[in-house]
Amino acid sequence: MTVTDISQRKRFLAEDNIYLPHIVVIEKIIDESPGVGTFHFNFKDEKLRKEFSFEAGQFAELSVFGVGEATFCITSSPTRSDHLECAVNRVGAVTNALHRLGVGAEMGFRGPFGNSFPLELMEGKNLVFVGGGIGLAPLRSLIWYAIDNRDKYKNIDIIYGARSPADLSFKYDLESWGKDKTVNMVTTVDKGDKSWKGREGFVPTVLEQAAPSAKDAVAIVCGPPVMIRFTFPVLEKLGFTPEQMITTLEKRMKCGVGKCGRCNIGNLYVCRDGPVFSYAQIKNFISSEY
Amino acid sequence: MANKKIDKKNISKLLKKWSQEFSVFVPSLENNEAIMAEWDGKDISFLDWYRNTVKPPKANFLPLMEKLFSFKKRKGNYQIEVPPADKSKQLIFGIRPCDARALTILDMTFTDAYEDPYYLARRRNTVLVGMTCTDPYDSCFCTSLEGSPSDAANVDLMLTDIGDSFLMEAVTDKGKKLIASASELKDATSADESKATEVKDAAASKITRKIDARDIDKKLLASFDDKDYWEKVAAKCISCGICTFLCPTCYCFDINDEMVKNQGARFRNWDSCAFPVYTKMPMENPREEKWHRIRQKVCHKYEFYPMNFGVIACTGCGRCIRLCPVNWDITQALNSLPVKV
Amino acid sequence: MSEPQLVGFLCKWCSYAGADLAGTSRKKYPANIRIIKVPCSGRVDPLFILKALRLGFDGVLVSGCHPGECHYQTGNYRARRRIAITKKFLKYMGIEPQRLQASWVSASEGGKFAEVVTEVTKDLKEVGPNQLFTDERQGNGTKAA
Amino acid sequence: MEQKLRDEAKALLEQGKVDYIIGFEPGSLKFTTTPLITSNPDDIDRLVINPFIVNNLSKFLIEIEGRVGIVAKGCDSRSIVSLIQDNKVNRDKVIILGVPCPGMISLNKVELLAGKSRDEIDDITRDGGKIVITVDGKKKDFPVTEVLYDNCLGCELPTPQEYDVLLGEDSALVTDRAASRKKIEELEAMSPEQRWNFWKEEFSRCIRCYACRNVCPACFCERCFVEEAEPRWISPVPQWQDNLLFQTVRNIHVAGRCTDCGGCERVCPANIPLRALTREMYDIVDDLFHYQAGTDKDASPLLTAYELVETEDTFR
Repeated sequence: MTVTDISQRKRFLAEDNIYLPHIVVIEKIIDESPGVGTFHFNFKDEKLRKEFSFEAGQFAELSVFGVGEATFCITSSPTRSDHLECAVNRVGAVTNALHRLGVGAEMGFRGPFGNSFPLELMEGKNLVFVGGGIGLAPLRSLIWYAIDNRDKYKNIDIIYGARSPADLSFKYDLESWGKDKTVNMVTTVDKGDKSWKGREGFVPTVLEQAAPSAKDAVAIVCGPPVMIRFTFPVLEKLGFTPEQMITTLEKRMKCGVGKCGRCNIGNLYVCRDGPVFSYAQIKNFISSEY
Repeated sequence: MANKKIDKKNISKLLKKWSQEFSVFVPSLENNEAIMAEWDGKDISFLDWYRNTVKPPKANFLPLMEKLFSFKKRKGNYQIEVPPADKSKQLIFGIRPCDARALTILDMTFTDAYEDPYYLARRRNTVLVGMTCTDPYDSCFCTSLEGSPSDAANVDLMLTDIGDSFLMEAVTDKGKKLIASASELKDATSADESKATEVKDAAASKITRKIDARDIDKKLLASFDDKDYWEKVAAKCISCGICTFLCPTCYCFDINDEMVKNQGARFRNWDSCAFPVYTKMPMENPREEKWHRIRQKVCHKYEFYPMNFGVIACTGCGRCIRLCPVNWDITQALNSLPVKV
Repeated sequence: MSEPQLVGFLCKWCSYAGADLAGTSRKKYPANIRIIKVPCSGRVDPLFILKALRLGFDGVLVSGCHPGECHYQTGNYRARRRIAITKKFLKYMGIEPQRLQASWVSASEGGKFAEVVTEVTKDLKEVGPNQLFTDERQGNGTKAA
Repeated sequence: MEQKLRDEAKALLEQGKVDYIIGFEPGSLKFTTTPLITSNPDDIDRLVINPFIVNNLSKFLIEIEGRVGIVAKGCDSRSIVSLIQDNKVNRDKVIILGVPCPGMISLNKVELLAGKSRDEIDDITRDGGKIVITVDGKKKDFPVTEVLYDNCLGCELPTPQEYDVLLGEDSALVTDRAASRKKIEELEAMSPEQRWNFWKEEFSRCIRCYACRNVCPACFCERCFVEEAEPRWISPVPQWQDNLLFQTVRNIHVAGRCTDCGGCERVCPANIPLRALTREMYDIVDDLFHYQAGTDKDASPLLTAYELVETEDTFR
């Protein structure tokens, strides 16, 4: 699913060295949910700040010098590129180090890497977004992109769930999408608390109940691996063909450019041939490997 | 241009001449372990004992560890400095055909889509002087993978031991240039040529280990989900890094930062798909179990690389068989695949 | 000559309290020690000791309750065996023995704690800076162990 | 002895007394053997006992569920006992097929003696105290002690103490304790700086393949400190400082568990004399606490036991 050719991604390599990061400065940090923060940052280099562009679905490698590098999808939309946003879930050495950085701190940035969502395939179609937990981050970039180009797409369904109400990410976006008439959004939580009035249930079951029609629609799925594994069969039952099911996968990555060898599913490298795949592409390797 | 010939006793003169222009690497013994090391200027005893190195010549291009860049932090902002490109011109003397072919296979990954500046700087500054393998190990199986003990395709200059001298076949322009100005050379006679052919055939016939590499990628794809088979094959593996670190066609690496006070550097060092932490993510590890990892190692070389580059990423050098602590043998794993295509 | 840096793993029930007492009763002892509170001297893994030396500290002191007084009954007995083995092995590796020292200091022995830290600091000054993990460790006049 | 093993193993499998048999089968290279882990009675005929069954198979017991019959030499059975002491292996689930060990032949030593590599040697056979090496048809014999592994030369318990079936009479292993400690004596003769610099040189050749740790039955942590990222105890980049720290701590962690089976030194691709560390720790533990790893399955492990008054009290 290489929608963008490689040369587009090489435009912003520092000194033509694929391992060399640019310096970016943190401008704002929003606490989304316990342990998850969205980092707003921008390039220190003026020229890059203006010229940098990417496509929804691409990711970047953020570094905390002295600690290491980690992979983060760019969660802001290409249409709003006065700054960049990445959602950081505090789970490991680098992410913890990132959370210790404050506004104004410097980070390393390599990117944009990976392919992007198949915009041509989606043009003029109904879009069904299925997100789980922090898996909403990559979808968010595409959702805002679709909303900013609303006429290119028919109706937009969003089915998004998280473990608990506190774990719902990007609450402010959920609110504005809820108010947007042209978007039909369903949020659910595995287990609600006192103040939760919305639905309860796992995303795949809620998806089955919402039952969006598969007729010239494209489903874009992202969430924890277990959710993805249970969502594909539901989509198949609703009539989606493997080509209509798009997902963006998460793997351990180090180089981000298909060299260090670890992020493969079968012969495909998630960092370079992905992270966006159609279910058709990874079907024969996904059952036992993913 | 007719092949040349050089007497063994003149080899050190030739190496001395080359040392003016290149840093010359020759097989040497370090604590009884054969590796490629810089020539000390006189010792050519390796001509007697050398069969192949333990650490493959890939280590001269993708070193065990190398500094990608360094960084300094002064009052909150960072300066990044890339070490100057490796300008030193290398000459590797005595590289075996399987290791030379392995470098060509590595080139495919390091030039595919993105170019790796560090690996390619060294690769493009290096001349390979190959040496026909006259004494292959019982673990070698290069003949099963379109290779041979005398395959000169991936070197600049090929030497073949014909008794008290070496036949020299220049393969590339670099190779021709190497021997153009050398005075100690004589023209090879037809007797030398036939002796060389005789030596080459004898070497090839010594190789007894075989695998059937035809459609091996299809067989592997068909048995990809055969959990019982892979569990049986992986049972005795201890998940150490020997077979991958010492494999000439393995290139996986890890990237790690080092920092003391406010100065540090980012390093690249060898990594292995045999290690569980290689693919470990905070929430889960797709290759948690040993049979996942063994399957990945075999399929990467014999199925995924052919799917991506059309060539099997193995040259049959036999190191993984010779050096494995539990004598895990890839040829047995491949020859007993449950699926016949 | 730079002041030696010393890491002290002090068991919180006895030695840490002893160090507190040394402070409150204004016992003088060198400030070279960086104190890390551990639940018990038995908690100290040889990895902590080696990591301290790797980070450049000149010495490590492990201090716990006297045998028989351990809050967890057997913690200090285990520390005793582990430290005995570690000391012998580090000496065999070529690390100056003065770099790892251990002591029993109870909560009431503020004076002893000050003494121990003073003696250990003196030893470390004698043995010189920790060049173990640097590249230029020559024989800097340390006595042959 | 081999036939007795095969009969025992086949019986165990066929009577359903065990789910798996772990033993040795001929390796794919000359003079080598490879571990055989099988539940299929037909594979049993491949089981062998010869002077090249060098691996210590006990670590596989941790990974394999169910009842297991395992071939064990003297040091292997001590490793099993040590694992039982640490509750990593349940004694009732293991049937130990004890092999009185004649001492294992080190191919490195044979290659040095014969001046030939392994695959150029026609035959290596033992008869009594002699080893006969045939190269290009010519036979040369040497005293066995010149080709046995160093750890075999220093072995105190070649006949398994803990077993269900003993497959032969007591072993007549000729030991040479001095030869076994030769490297350690050399190091102890050096000054501390020389010793440290010796290890600095050795560990600057370490490629961090972790074969020494992965082959060692005394090293069984689920998550080793080298794999910790938070905190990062040692750097994954194999610089000599961290390689040396890794080995030093590893040796202290396995104190009282290491049975000197020599596996670490045997597998190291950089030929680092690791036994000069493990054997030293083995002897420290013996000197200080008269403790021999894996000799009493009911004893509590060395570092969890204690005496009210210890011989060695290094606390102030």
